[in-house]
Amino acid sequence: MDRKIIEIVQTIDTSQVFTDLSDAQSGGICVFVGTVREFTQGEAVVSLEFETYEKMALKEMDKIASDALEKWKLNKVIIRHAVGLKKVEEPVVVVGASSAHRDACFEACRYLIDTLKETVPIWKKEVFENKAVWVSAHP
Amino acid sequence: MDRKIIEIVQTIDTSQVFTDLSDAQSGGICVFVGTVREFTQGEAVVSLEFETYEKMALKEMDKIASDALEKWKLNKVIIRHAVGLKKVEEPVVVVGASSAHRDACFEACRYLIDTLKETVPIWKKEVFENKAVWVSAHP
Amino acid sequence: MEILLFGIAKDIVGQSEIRISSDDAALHSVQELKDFMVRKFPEFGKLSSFAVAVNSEYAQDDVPLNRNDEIAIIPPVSGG
Amino acid sequence: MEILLFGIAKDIVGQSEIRISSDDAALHSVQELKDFMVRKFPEFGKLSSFAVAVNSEYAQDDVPLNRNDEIAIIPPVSGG
Repeated sequence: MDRKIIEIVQTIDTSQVFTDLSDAQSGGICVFVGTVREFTQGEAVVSLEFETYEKMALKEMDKIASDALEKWKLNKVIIRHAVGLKKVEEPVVVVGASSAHRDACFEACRYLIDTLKETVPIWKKEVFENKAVWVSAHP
Repeated sequence: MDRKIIEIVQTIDTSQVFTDLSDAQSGGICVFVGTVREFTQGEAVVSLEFETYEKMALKEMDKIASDALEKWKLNKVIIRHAVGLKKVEEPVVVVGASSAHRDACFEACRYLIDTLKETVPIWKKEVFENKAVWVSAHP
Repeated sequence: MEILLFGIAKDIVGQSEIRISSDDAALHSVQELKDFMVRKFPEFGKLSSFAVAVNSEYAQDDVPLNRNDEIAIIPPVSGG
Repeated sequence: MEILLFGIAKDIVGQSEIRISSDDAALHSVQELKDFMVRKFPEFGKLSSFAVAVNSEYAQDDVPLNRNDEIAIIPPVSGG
């Protein structure tokens, strides 16, 4: 059975993630969900648009999951990212890990989201009322 | 709208927690689920039994949630604990928080579960094939 | 005076409540109650620790006990 | 040589792929490709940074480019 779930999807179903990570050897499951926030620096966000270089993104996500499985004693790891148009409150990313003891799954979960944001080729455009901005593109 | 969800329940439905914590002002949701692990120090666990002093447990859980809301910038906090007989892989506790930025919800989530384990009057009996042990009761 | 018992405390005493009349002992504080429990049920002395709750709040040893208080023995907790 | 473009790189160039023939430029390394892009589309010089992927892996500046490689411009990522 594969211990890694690596997916790029159109829509994230958050109700599924604990089932995905559940394991008889695990006493703890830690999950982070990133969602669309209504305001960025005081400006109302209408929606977010996510674009990806899918082939490379899946490779990079797989590396992150494998690194986490090496660094910590984990039973299962998930990295699932959505692409396309997302409205306020919609989930855009789910990462998580299950482990016998909670230290490992907490630390791994944090590592998964932090590293994903640094290396995975996914781009987010914030759409406001009167403009659209590719996040982090400019200094 | 109340920002705290504090519950003692018979059965935990993990599919519900992200809906509980979702909020337009949140960019991140961090959730920890504690589940029944099959082995404790190499011995096969048949089931766990949770007992509580409910009135006091709800008070203590509420204090923890309020402390977290004071310590970090959070939008919502949940502490939901199950009681009764739980089988391997079943969820026994769910804690989580939503916040604008992920640092706050990660730190708060860790605080919620760590403090719950220290102060909330809930007792766990590990039932093995040939014996039953109240966890942490003896040195 | 009625004392609520949970977890291993219930197992030690064999029931979920214990009634202590003033004939049995005059218990004026949390400390006196703890001492009484250990004297009467030596198994309490073998626990990692145990606390007392008065009116569903943790109570320090010097907290006085009154007849109408809701009092409970809180053995080491193990939720989560 | 075909170069895949994503995010703001696609907006700068105005299309999702750019074809660079050897008549346009002889690009032997990642560094030469980056220099070419900034020369041809000065907006690339204003980005926080941009990387190049060769065969869907991040490539250092000294990595050589071959005709059959899958090459992509990776502007600052912002997933999550």
